[in-house]
Amino acid sequence: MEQVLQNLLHNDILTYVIMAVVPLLWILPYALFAVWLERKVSAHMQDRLGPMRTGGWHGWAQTLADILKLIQKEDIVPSAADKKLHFVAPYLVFIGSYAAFAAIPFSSAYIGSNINIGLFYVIAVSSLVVVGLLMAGWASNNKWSLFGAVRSAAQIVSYEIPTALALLAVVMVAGTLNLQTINQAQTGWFWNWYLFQKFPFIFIAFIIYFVSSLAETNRTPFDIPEAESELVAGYHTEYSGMKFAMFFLAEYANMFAVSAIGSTLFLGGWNSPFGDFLSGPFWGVFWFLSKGMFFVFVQMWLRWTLPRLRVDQLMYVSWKVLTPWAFACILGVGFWLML
Amino acid sequence: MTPQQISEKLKAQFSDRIREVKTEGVPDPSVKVAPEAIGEIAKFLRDDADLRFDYLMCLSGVDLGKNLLGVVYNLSSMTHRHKITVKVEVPVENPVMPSVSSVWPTANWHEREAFDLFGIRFTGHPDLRRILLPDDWDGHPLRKDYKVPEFYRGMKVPY
Amino acid sequence: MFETDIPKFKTSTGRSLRNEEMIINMGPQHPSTHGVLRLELVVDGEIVIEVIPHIGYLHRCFEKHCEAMTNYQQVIPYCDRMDYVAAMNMEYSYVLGVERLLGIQVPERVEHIRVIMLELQRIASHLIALGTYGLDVGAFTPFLFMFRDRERILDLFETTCGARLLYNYIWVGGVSHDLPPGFIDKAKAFCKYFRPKIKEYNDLLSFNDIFIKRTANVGVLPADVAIAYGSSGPMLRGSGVNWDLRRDDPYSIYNRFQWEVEVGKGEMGTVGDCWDRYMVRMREMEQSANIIEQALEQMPEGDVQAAVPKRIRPNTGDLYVRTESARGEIGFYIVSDGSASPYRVKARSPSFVNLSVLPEICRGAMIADVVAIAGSTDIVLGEVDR
Amino acid sequence: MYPRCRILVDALNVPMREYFRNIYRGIWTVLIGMKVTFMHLFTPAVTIQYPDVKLKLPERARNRLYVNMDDCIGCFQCDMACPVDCFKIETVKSLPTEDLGMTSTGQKKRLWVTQFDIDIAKCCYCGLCVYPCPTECIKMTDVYEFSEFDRHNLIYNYATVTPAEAAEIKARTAEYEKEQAAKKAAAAQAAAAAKAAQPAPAPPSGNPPPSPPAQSPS
Repeated sequence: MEQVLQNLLHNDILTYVIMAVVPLLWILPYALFAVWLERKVSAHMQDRLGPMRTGGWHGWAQTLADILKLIQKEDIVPSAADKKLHFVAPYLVFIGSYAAFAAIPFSSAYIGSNINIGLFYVIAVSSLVVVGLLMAGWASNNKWSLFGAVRSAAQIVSYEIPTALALLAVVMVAGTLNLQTINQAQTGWFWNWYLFQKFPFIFIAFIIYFVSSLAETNRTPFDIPEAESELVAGYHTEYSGMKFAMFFLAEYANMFAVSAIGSTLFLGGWNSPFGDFLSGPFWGVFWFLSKGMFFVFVQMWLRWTLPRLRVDQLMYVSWKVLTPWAFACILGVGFWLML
Repeated sequence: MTPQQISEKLKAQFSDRIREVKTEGVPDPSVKVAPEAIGEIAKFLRDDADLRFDYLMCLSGVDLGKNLLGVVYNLSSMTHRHKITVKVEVPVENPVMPSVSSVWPTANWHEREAFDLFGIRFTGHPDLRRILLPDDWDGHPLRKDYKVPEFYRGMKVPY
Repeated sequence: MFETDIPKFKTSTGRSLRNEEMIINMGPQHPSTHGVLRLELVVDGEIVIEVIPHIGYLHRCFEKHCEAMTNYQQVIPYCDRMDYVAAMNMEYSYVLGVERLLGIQVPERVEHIRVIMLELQRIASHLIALGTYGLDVGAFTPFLFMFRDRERILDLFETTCGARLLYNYIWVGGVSHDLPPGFIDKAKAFCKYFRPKIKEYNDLLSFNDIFIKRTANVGVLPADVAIAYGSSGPMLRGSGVNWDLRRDDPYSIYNRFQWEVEVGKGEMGTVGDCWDRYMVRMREMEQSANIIEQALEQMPEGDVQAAVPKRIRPNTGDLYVRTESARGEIGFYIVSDGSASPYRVKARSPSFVNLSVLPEICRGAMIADVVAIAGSTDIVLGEVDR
Repeated sequence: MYPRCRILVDALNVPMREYFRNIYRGIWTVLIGMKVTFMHLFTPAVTIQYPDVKLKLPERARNRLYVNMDDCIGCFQCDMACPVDCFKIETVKSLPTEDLGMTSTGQKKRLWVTQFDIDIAKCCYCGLCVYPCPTECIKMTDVYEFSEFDRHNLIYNYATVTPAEAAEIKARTAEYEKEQAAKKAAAAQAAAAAKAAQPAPAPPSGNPPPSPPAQSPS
């Protein structure tokens, strides 16, 4: 796609801008849809109806209306807040999750930046989110926000490790960090996916990845940074209006980002599960997005099922369950590869 | 034990400090004791092997009129399944009496409430503050001679 | 889980690090204090060193109001508003006190109707307690499931007395309305519908491992502390004390029915932890359903109002009456001076007393545990502050 | 200092079997929970679209009060029964020449009800006012949607006479009473004069009769 654009426009900068904006074209409608979906999923799981009015059919325009409302809302900054940090934080959070999209292959024809350390880059840049959250909690000058921020920093940093280790198992099999190449290696029927290779090691690695990705996106059962029954809203308690919407957007973007990485590494990304059936660059986008959305749905499903863990239990899960098992998987895969 | 036996036992132990015993013809048999002795009596009621009043059901302040404030202790024993009411009267000018919160910790908040609403001061209470009303409230509303103030911090009180 | 003392942190040169305790306010506006309770927490990081409850934000002068009423009947709506989640239990206790002062015997049918209503109310109240408890530990869905089922109970109440929450149904000497036609079938249908739902709650929440991890061994209330602090109801039974006023200080006709008193057994941890208190409530709902079914079976025909003088004037005297409300021992100390209005009414509300033990069991817990513990005491602030 | 600190959970103290069982139980119970919620995804919702669909209220529903003034005899029973004093009733005695008609229960109305206000914002819907009413003219209806922007609009005036008419009635009655009082006084004076003529020690009854309460005792 980059090549096509360059040939079309004969302008490097314009090409890059367009290339960079394309994921945004997906993220914004996706976030609107996902918020609506979350509401509907939660409602139906709880024998409710959820939004039904705005827009007619099943309240499809509800989130659109919410965004309009948030835009119009007064932007309240606490008088004792650190104004500059308070302003920067939500954007930094969003930048962190958006930057991760740069290396994610949406289809065989489109990847923001086809770098050979793609996976490494994604893991590294998504850690930027922590800085934003910590900043938000600190700048709010609110003890509860600070609690949320510190909790989220501890949580995300801890869960980076099992995440990275679980992904490492795949990288060992694939032998590359380039996400596009990893995808191409899984072409064919679904048994070619890494999920089903070196069974059960990569399968376990996938579960580890999924669990820790929940923690990285602050989703239940690991949503202690914004545990509404303990910390009210955690680090974004003092945010309102569009800045609050930024946090929201970042959260949903992050949800999709981790789902996308999961499906790219374990479920063949843009590959069709049925060999050549419905494959190709355009169908690739379809498969990629539907795999991603499936994981987003599972995240919602879990959220509306489970209670949340306590801080020490959270750490226990990370350090004493996920990390050792991830090591075991790496070891297993390593031995398998040596044989 | 029947209320009679309980009161006999108390009388034997505390003789003149038991002011009045009412066991007949009332819904709840009660023993009226001297205010200064309540701490001791409470301890005895709880610790005596035959009595074992381990459960303080309720502690209520009452404005008895005639310049008297009363405190009523409703006790029950989980081990022996008997009940007794202990009553204390103190003059309204100087409503001071020992606290029983060291005997039954549950009395802590009840006594704070009685202090809050009746102004009865319990000596030996660990933390005798107002509990239901704001700290700067004036007067003790459940006394019968209490006049509702017109304003509280500029807010009109009777709506 | 394990009792460990954290050593004082020292730097490499041996100086101790400066660490400060932080005071944070939980409430009065906080999602998990179940109303306007304010907890002053002294915390060291996530660990709570001390909890100081401040109450009174919802004080509505119940006792002062009672004295200002012109007759005994008018107090009943105020009793409803004390514990708005289990209003039937509240008004029943008060009415029982007035009836004892007057020496009235109520007809058999009234006793049965009252028992059915009280137990339905107990289920409804426990459903709220358990649902909001799920919410406190982060599970949202059980909350709405439980509200869904509570709604059926409220519908039953509404067809009977016209109100959904604040009933003013149990009156001195009887009840305000007879059961509407079809009530017995509907109530039976509810019991039948409700039992499988308990299993669903258990699957979804009670035996969920995360939930167990959050609640087992947390906020352990030993039996002797519970008794000394006057705890009652599920709070006391959760600590393993086999004590239920319905059985141990009998009133109404509870001794005619077959049912069990549920106590905490410490299945998932220590006896008296949050999970035990939670589970006592869950199992009590089933027992209440048992009682309701038996009472519906035995329901006699008859009048629903005993002969009561138009102006209720009890003789001079005082009494303390206690019954088992959904939250524990609700007691009324009523003093009558022979006039038409009560001279003094003191409400010994279970939540007020249960809450006073909170500082004791929260010490050394984490902030998230304080939420779990406060939720498991199941307080209703209307009743704490009166 | 930390009597029950639970931060440092030492995994080495946990037997290995317990560790694996923990993981197993964690995964298994999560799956059970997920099954429950997934099943509910396909069960029909129990909620309704409220303003479009409304549940039928039962017959006994206690909502907004309604007073049928045709039947009201101004007896103040509801006012006395009310625990929150939301009634404001004012009655004026009718003249013997006036006929106010009968209630549907066959009682003769003797009082003009010049004011009958219910502050529905204060009402606690306990229904205590309904039972003592001798003519069953006050009842609770099934109307529950009556929010207002101004709370003064929640004071419902049920009186059938306008304020002007009420003033007129009051004036009329006051005049009549003055007349009566004057008559009485004259009669009493005459009697006193008659009595004064006689030496008999009869008690003087010079006071006019107490007028009926013109205002509610609130």
